[in-house]
Amino acid sequence: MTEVLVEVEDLKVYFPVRDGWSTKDDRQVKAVDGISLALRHAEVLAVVGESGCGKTTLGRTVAGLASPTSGRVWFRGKDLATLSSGERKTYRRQVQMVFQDPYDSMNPRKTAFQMIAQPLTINRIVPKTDLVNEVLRLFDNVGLAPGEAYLNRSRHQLSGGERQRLSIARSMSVNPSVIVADEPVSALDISIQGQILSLMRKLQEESSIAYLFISHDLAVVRSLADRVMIVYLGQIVEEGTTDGVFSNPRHPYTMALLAAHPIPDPELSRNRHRIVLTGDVPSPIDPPTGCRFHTRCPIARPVCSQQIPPFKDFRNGHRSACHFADQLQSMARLLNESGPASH
Amino acid sequence: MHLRRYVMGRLLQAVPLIFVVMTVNFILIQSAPGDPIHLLIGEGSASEELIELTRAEFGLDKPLHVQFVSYVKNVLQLNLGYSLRYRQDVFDLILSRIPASLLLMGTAFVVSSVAGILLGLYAGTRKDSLADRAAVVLSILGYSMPVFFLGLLLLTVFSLNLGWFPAQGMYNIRNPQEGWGLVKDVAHHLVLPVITYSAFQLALIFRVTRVKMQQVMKEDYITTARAKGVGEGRVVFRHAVPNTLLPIVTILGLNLEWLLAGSVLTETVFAWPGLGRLMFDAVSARDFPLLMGLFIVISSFVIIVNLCTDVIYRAIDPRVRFA
Amino acid sequence: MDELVRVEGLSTHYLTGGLTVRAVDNVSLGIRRGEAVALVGESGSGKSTIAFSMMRLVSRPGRIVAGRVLLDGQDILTLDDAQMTRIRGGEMSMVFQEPMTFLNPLIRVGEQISEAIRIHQGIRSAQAREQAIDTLRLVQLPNPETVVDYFPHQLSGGMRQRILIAIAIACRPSLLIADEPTTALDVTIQAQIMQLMCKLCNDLGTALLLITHNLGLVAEYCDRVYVMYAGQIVEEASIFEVFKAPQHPYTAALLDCSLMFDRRAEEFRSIEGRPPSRVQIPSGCRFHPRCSRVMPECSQTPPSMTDLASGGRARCLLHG
Amino acid sequence: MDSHWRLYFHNWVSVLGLAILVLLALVATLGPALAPFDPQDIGIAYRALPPGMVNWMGTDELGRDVFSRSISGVRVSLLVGVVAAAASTLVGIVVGSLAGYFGGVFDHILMRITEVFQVIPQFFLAVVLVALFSASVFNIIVAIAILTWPVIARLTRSEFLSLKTRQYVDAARLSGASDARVIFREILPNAMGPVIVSGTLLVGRAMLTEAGLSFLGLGDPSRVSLGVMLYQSRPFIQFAWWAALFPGLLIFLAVLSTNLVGDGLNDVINPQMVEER
Repeated sequence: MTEVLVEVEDLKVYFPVRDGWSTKDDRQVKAVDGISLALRHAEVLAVVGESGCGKTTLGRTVAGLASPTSGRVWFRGKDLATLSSGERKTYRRQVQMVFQDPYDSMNPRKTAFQMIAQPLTINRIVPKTDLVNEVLRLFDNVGLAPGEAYLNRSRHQLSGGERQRLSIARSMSVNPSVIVADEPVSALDISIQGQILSLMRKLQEESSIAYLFISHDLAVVRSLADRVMIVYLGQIVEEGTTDGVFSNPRHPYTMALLAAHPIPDPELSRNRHRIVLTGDVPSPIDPPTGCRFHTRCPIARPVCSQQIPPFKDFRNGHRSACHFADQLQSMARLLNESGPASH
Repeated sequence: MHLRRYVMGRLLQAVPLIFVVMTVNFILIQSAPGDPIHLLIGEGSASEELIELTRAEFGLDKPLHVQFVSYVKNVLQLNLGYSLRYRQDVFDLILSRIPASLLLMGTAFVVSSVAGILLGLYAGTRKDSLADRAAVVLSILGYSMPVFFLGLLLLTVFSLNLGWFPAQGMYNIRNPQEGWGLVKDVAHHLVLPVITYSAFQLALIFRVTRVKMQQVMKEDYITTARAKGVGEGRVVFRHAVPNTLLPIVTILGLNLEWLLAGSVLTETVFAWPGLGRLMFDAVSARDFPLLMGLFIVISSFVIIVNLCTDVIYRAIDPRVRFA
Repeated sequence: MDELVRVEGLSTHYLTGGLTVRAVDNVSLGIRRGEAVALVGESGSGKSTIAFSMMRLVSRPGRIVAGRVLLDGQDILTLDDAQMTRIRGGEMSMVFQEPMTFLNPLIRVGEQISEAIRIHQGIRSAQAREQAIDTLRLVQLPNPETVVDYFPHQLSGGMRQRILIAIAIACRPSLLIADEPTTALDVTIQAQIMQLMCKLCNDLGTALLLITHNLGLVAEYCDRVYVMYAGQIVEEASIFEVFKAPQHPYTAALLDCSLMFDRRAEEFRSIEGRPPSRVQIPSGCRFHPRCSRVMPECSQTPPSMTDLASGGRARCLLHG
Repeated sequence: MDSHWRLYFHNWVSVLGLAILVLLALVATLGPALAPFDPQDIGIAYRALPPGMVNWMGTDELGRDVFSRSISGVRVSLLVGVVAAAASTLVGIVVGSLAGYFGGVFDHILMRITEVFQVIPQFFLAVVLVALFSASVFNIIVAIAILTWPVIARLTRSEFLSLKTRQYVDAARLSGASDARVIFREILPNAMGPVIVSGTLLVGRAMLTEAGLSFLGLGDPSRVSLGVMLYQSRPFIQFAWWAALFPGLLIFLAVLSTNLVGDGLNDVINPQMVEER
């Protein structure tokens, strides 16, 4: 077994509800509500879910940008809460982040050079005399060539793809072992997405970096990730290897996601079975009792609203939190005349 | 409904604010140079007897915290001291001047709000037209103009030289009128002060309304309205105007401060017998009890009006009403 | 052939800071009664501008500088404003991308729907309210009698999008233009909304012009497709043709970029270079700097739309 | 920034404002060197002379040269306006940044304080302060600054609140940037735009407040300010209108020019139309 870099145990991250004018409001947004995960060396772990499911908060917490309400985060076996400030600094370097909006992730008053030089100088990675060369090397590494042409550009002089390459160069500059990538391609045109995904795969293979890859795009996840976690309302509903989860989903929510995802192929998309979920995602302030998915689940039974489903384990670490995880195939067909996309 | 709870909450918030104003007042009295007794009965030839009486009444011979308690008690009982210049109880004096101020302020408020909003809405839908640009230039002149200077100009030209309007006061003292005649007389006296006083407000309200209207006309829901076939007139009046006016309520409330400052200066120029003129007299005569009393009354007034605009805003904005 | 709308030689330009952005440049397209047509393109390709031009909702600094938009044979660009308001929301209506900002926050949703009904059918409020409730029922909102009195902020994103659809279809238009109607929504909600919209169009016999960047939605819900690049239409084809055998290199490259989730892609494809600047348009074929099948003459000769044996049309020198 | 300035000079109204402001600033700095007479020199024989070749703006009721006095007046008015606005902006930025960045108890206290300042009528408090603590230029400046800093603090705070959630701020943190570095290098430069605009507009407001105080008789009696001149010449306005007209016009011009500059900066810094992307 390869080394576990980041381990998260029963993580909860709650935010107070700000209601504008009512002065006292004790309610909390339960963004992340009891998630555990382990990210191993050079592994790509994808976190998949819809907006408001807590996947971004999870990523920010792992990167140290948000603090846990409860639960623990370990890095290389050390509890983050007990780190000294010096150790915390090292941790900062080890876990970097690539953000969703490459435009917003560049300071409007900085040039590309200043943006990459900042982490290098702060962390004293190279001597001052080598600074320009190191920046150029990083530019080259992410495919910004010729590097000299980019040094003095500011964000409005760059295309979306170039900005995201810069963002990746910045995260790579401190030689991290983990990168949290929060929807790194969803703001880009599809003609550009492939460039960034190839770059990310190349860097991962060359430098053995582990990715916590946060996305709602199943097709991207399918191609990039080793393992997948499906998250709904702050909790994991299913996890396993990418192959396992995609070819043999064990949770009705995963099935619905797969069935709802558009396929750019008219023959396939028109012939597949559909599960169209009714209703909207409930509020994370006051999540449903029992199984959180029961309000939208096409196969929900009375037990689902009363008991929290335990994880059921299948092969290769594939687990699902559904009361009917092992009877899903037959039940789905019975109830909805619909099954998972099985081509 | 949440609104009632909200109003109650806001009312409770106003109490500590008024208390803070009293505290500020007390600290000012204590920290000002000289014997605080003079701030309560004024400098000048107060009799020893009166000084001792006041000293005892306000507990000035006692420790600070005791003084503070008795000060607050006095204020809460509306005992704001005694004005030496007018030889009258400060609170009664202030009370007697309120109607004149309200008349001037109210008229100016209505004039400047109505005119400012209408002009702003008009200009806001005609961005960069000639009328729009002219109005913008006029408005920037308007809110750069010192109120008292405008007042003096109008006074000199229309009253002293042309003689169209009376120069001073609220009504003709030499030839007192009654009934309808009095109304006409007061209205005649009101013209110049109201113009003076409204100019700045009008310019400000115009600017805010115009910018807001321009923003609203660019909103997506305006596109939706047009896309479903709503005519341009109805787009403006049904879809844009309410969204423009809603935030203006708050702005009007927040500008009360300037409205009041304008009132002091306007009333001073035109010798209008209101609170502003009273304040000028208090300053001139170093009548500190009167000055401090005015400060408390005016501050409380501002707090209450702010509270009202806030409540009105909550009541008319469905986003908050149904939050 | 029963053609409902024909756009001919439409050009819409934006004038900003002394520069002319040719957002839509000599575009022609047609939509038949009741069919679902997709207009596909990446950001900045001008697809939304076409929609706004067809509705005559282009606002300054944009301007329609040339072309005709024929609705049942009549050029609506020549109508006066009063006639145009009768077309908007009556004959042609539109659904937008951002359901929150496109609803008026101060007006109850029921009234926002019934307003369209009152304007176009000239009926009284009480009756219009009943019709608004019926329309809410049509877009499958739960408890329409209650929801009719809600304000937009009291609804979720998916419900708001249903309201926008209700407004658009309230008067049974013959064309519904949907501009990225599900981009702001989650996939499970996207599926609800797309299915609803297509079902409604089917039931009411309304033609749909779906503007999107999502090829998956095109494949699933449309009959024909127009592909846009840099303000021009580069390919026109039926759905099954275009996904089987794209005729324009741009279309082919775009399809190549899209990933499938039923198999792991060994390599990620993309189109080299960056999308053309909206001010400086490449000479010749606008796609030639990024094209994998570029020929020397591509930078010289601007290609025109050519009829193809497959029944579609493409703007590429490879096809003569 | 280059393009910003070009944008500013595009608007002739803003340029006009800047020109007036520069001219007034020059007059204020050169001050006495320009004045043909001593501004305090009383000459009974020259009382209330209308504008002419010798006294360009005439003389006042005590025979003092209005032009020479106006030059001193511009100096005092600008001094009060600029110093008060600068002090209040500085304090506002410091307090607002800390509150917006760190939040928590500090933020809570600041918000309560600014709330109090929002409901206490500022002009009246200034009147009370100056009346109680004697009317010196210093006291007037302090009073104005005390009353206006909360506006800047609130603005800076709200800018910080929105900017600190930007992804580039997170990225800087991940780069190892300390709090100080994040505040000064990442957030503050981007927050300065609107703050500077408000600061500029404060100059005009401060000058108006000073003039208003002076007009109520609360001006510094030892200094010649435009407001004091207006106050003193007011009773004689019927036969020496020029002694009130010129200082009044100068206040108006000074306030107008700062407002024009502030508006011009606002258009440059908050361009709603110009899409950067």
